[in-house]
Amino acid sequence: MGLELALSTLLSPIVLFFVLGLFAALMRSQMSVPQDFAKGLAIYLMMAIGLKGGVAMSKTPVTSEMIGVFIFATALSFALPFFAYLCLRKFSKLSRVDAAATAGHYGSISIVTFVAATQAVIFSGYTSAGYLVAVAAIMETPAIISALYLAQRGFKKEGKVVGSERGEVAREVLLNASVVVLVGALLIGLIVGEDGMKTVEPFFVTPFQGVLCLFLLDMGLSAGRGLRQGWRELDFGSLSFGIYMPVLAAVFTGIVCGYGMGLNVGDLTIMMVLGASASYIAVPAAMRLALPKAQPSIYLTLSLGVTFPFNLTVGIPLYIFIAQMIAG
Amino acid sequence: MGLELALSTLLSPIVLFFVLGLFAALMRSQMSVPQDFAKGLAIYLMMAIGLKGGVAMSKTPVTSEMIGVFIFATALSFALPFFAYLCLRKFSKLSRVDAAATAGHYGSISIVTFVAATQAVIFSGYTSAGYLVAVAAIMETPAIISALYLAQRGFKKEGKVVGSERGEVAREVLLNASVVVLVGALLIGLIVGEDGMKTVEPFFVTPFQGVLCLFLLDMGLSAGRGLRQGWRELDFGSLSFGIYMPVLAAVFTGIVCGYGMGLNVGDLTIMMVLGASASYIAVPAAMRLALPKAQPSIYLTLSLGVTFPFNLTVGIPLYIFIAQMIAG
Amino acid sequence: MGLELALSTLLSPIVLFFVLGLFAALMRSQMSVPQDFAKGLAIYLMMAIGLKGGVAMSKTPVTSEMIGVFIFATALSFALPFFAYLCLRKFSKLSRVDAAATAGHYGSISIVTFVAATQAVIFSGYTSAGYLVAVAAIMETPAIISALYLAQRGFKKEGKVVGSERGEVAREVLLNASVVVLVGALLIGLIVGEDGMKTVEPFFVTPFQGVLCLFLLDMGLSAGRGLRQGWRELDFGSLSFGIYMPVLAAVFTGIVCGYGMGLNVGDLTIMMVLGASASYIAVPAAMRLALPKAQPSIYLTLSLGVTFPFNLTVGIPLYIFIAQMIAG
Amino acid sequence: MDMHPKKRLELIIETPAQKRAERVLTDVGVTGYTVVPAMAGYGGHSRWRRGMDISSSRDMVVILSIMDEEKLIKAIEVLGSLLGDHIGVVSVSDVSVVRKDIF
Amino acid sequence: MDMHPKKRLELIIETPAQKRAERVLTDVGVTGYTVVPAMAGYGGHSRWRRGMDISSSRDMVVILSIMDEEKLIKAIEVLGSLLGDHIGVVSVSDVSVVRKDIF
Amino acid sequence: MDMHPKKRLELIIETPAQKRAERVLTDVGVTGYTVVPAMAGYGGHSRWRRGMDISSSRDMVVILSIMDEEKLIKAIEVLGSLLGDHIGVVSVSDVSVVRKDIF
Ligand SMILES: Nc1ncnc2c1ncn2[C@@H]1O[C@H](COP(=O)(O)O)[C@@H](O)[C@H]1O
Ligand SMILES: Nc1ncnc2c1ncn2[C@@H]1O[C@H](COP(=O)(O)O)[C@@H](O)[C@H]1O
Ligand SMILES: Nc1ncnc2c1ncn2[C@@H]1O[C@H](COP(=O)(O)O)[C@@H](O)[C@H]1O
Ligand code: NA
Ligand code: NA
Ligand code: NA
Repeated sequence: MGLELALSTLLSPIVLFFVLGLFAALMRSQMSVPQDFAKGLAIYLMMAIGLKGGVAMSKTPVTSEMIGVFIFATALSFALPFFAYLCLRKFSKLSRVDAAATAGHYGSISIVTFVAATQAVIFSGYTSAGYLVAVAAIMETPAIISALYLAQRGFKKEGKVVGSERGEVAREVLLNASVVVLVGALLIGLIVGEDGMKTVEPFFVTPFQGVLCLFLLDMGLSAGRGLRQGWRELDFGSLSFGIYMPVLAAVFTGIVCGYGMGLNVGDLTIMMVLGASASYIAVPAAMRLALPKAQPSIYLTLSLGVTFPFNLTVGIPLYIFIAQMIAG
Repeated sequence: MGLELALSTLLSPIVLFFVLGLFAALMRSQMSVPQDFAKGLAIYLMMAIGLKGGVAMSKTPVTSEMIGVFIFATALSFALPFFAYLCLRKFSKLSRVDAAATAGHYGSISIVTFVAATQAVIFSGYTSAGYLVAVAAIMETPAIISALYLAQRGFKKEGKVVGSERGEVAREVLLNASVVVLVGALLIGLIVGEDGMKTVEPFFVTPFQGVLCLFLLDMGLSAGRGLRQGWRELDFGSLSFGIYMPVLAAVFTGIVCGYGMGLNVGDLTIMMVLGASASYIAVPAAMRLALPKAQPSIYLTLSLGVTFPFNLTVGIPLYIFIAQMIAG
Repeated sequence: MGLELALSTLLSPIVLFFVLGLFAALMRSQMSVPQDFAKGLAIYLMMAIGLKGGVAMSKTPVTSEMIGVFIFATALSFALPFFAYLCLRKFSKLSRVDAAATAGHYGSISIVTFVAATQAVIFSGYTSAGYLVAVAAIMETPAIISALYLAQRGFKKEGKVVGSERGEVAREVLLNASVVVLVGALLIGLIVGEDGMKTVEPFFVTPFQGVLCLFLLDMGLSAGRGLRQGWRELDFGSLSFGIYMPVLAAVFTGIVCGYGMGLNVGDLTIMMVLGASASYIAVPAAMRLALPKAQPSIYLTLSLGVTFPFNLTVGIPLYIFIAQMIAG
Repeated sequence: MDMHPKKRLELIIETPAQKRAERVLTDVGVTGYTVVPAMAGYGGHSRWRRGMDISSSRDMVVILSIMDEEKLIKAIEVLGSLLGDHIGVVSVSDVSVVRKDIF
Repeated sequence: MDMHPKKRLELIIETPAQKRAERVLTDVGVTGYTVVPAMAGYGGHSRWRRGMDISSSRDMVVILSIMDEEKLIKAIEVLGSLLGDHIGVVSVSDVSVVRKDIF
Repeated sequence: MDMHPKKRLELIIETPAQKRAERVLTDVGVTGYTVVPAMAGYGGHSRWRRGMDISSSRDMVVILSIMDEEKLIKAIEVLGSLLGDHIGVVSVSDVSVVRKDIF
């Protein structure tokens, strides 16, 4: 057991297809997965994750552990951006607004990293609880509020942005596709339970890992292209942030949830991954609306080009290893 | 048995994902299923339906009951628009051309409603015959001819529309995607039979219900957005038409096919659903070409925003219940 | 056995859906498979083919037969364009540059024809080796170099095309989507082996044939539309080339690989199909960059409108029959 | 390089009528046109977005065609009556083109 | 058929700000506009392509609107300050339209 | 708000040559351009539709770029020779822009 096993997740088809995409993009191949097709797959993945989580939850009662995790996760999503902001302002040359926008990404989560971690946990012989899907959904958004606070603090409150509408950012944040589909599918899974799930299992469960391969090929292409374009705009301070930030967040989460709340190895790994992963779908869209002055080439390169590949390849095995140290 | 069982179809994953989409659209969520992806799924669904129908038909001889149903269905699709037109002119303020265009939609059918009804019928412990797929395909188009007749009656025959081409509407009507794919797949199912079907079953049969969930999520979004935009243009007379028209059509079909032709509960339900459902793909496209003066916001809102959700949630259980009364 | 069995592959769902698409396009139906969806399916197919080939290769050692086939295939892809060019210049009125561009297509391969042939081989009770996927990938590109040589020979070397970039054509050729995905998935299949494959089998293996039906429906539409538009620009000499060229290439390949290298019936059929099939994805894109003066309506109509349908319907059964004669 | 004055016709029209508009243009004898998909729009107090309407019957396209004045006059005449029935906007502007022979 | 002089506003703007721009136009009272998706672009020394950014937050759209001069002046005024925050390009040209009543 | 006269170049060109055209524009030093996908077209007596050709090698795009007259002259010169090899249409019109500094 231990590091070896954790590292062997690196040779799963999922990770290998990600690497293929990354490689193709860095070699400047013109290949691409059509965007509409990839977005369709993303919706499929979120429906499948939500359903499975909901069905799992329908079989277990609500425990105090669960409630503790929910509260901690919400607090974590609010708090991480403050820490990230401090690091970025101290150790990189990012402006205040760029640092705030980037920080917001690291309080939120990446659902694909979550899924890959769930697979790796199973592959390593552990299991993770169904309700963690709900935790992931909860962590999507609080970070956005912290980022807005950080960006506006100390400025004279500027006038309303022209053309903006009341509640626009809030709606974008609370009703974005991932939240709606994840929470909706979770509720549906809760309602229909194991019996209802049977009819849709051949679509949502059996082929799930295969679809993930196709999706990660596309993610590899996106990450590689983002990296090739954006890395020039980043100094060493911000590039290294993309690596040390997830590790610090994971370790902090691991200590609190492991020693403090007594989660088992599987659940602990997933919580660490949620802390460590950074958003590249929900938060960038919200930032373009709320903080148009922040530069997407900075926060997208860091989150999609640096942190996502790091987590997928090095991070997840590392977090499994740490979780084994703490709770194994 | 009875109403309860029928109502329990309401809690199937299919209906719940539709409701999720409807809810997201009404809450003005920005989420969407990419249109190209949804259209790809629609083609998949029609291929699967056609194949299954064809294979089922390949196992049974042609009966006189079958021929009777074909003839009745054709007549029904021709006749329903006349009845719908009368209702709309009497009880709503729609203009002649809007009433005619809307009426055309109610003579034709909705293939998704058909599929959902087939699932609900199986779920309730009944079966329906394979040849009903062919009946659905037949009912797609006669209603369009009736609508054109209704719209042009009494007007001075106007000159040819500029740029229009002989046979343009006919080709649009007879060779639209649903008719081509449904009838084509039905014939292929007939030719390859059960043996040929085996090779493609893991794609077209096993995951079918799951794909339907994803598709209905999209339909829910479409219906919700249609409703939110269009309902202001409709008076009470036309809005209520979207509810009473399908019920009347279903009851009429039920009486003729049940008492008159002696169909069993499953087949009877499907026929009632074909009578009750309204087109939102083939007919609107034909109407834009043939009756450009009719307003799509009227007929699409009624058919997609009112009648489709009504049939999917309240209608199908109700029709199963009535079919049980008549033939159970 | 023999011709009958070979011909019975004509009634497989795959071929029938292709014919349906062809028919719909020739009848001028407006139906279409959304392009983004079809491209997504194409990537799926290539991943599945590559994975299966790689897993198969992971189970067998490298033999001298294999190496012989690799060398022959490379040579064949280089050589076929020269032969094709000679035929076109002698028996058709195509200009030098059109003949060269067209010739390039026939040295390369069609991956869909390859897949359909693999299915037909299995259906006829034979098997084919996994490494033939690698052979297919190898044959994609050498033909492009021959075509460029043929087109430029005898011209004064023209100046650089404005806006072109060094290595642009080479990158397009070597890193196009089919090569990247095929070779990448093959390597991944080699690495993960049978065990790793199990997790993704329900997505990449079981539903494969069904997905192929959907894809071939789209190919039928493309081929039919290409044919309807392009055939007027072709004389008898070039139209007949679309039929006799694949047959001659197949027979030549069959003689060399059958009598000379002793391949079994399954492998021999696949090699003949690779010789006979013509590219319609990688090569046209390269030709538009490198030989913009050549007319796509000529080479696409021949490759997609004439040779592809011919191979899929008449060709594959014929090549199986010949392979049985030679090696049966 | 010398430039030649031409007219640029821009026709915003709903998808179901696209073919009719294309036929009008080829009947008039234009040497070419290009169709661009619209993804959203607003007019007459209602708003649409591609993908909102599952039948695509309310999607719009933008048709661009560059031609000389003479053909333009004919095209405008016929398009006017086509637009009598369909939703759409026609506008014309002055442009210069590089290669005069192909128009 | 007689033609009427109008202004054609062409606004190239990033997707997240699309709705704001649309609101500016309707607030000013234009009778319509049409949005066309851009698939790639270059500006300020950086290049983007649709599909490169999985969040679509850097995709651009082109908004066309035909209006009379009076509304144009108002629209330009407000768009200027909208563009202060967002990436985008505004340009205006002269066009003639067929049906004057609908603008 | 005062407006500044500029030139709007509209280049309709086939996808495989898109990159070359983009390079020409950046070499000339334009400050930006935007690419819009075309979905259908007609020219030289043949018709195409996106999706008809599975290799996409006949798809067209529309490239818009706003620049000053000086750069336009250079761009036109080079584009002329690029178009010698490829299918395409170049047209130029007069526009006014809001922010003169970014062009
Ligand atoms: N003034 C305008 N400028 C640009 N596009 C317009 C204009 N008016 C209408 N449109 C387009 O035409 C469609 C139908 O407009 P309407 O006929 O006013 O309902 C709209 O959705 C827009 O796409
Ligand atoms: N001169 C221009 N002409 C056309 N489009 C432009 C121009 N400048 C910028 N753009 C578009 O606006 C986007 C952002 O440009 P920028 O604000 O310069 O970074 C580019 O990616 C282009 O799509
Ligand atoms: N006069 C024109 N106006 C607008 N687009 C054109 C024109 N001529 C050609 N095109 C476009 O350029 C493509 C190739 O035209 P051609 O070079 O004439 O075959 C056509 O399919 C159209 O998309
Ligand atoms: Na995080
Ligand atoms: Na009906
Ligand atoms: Na070949």
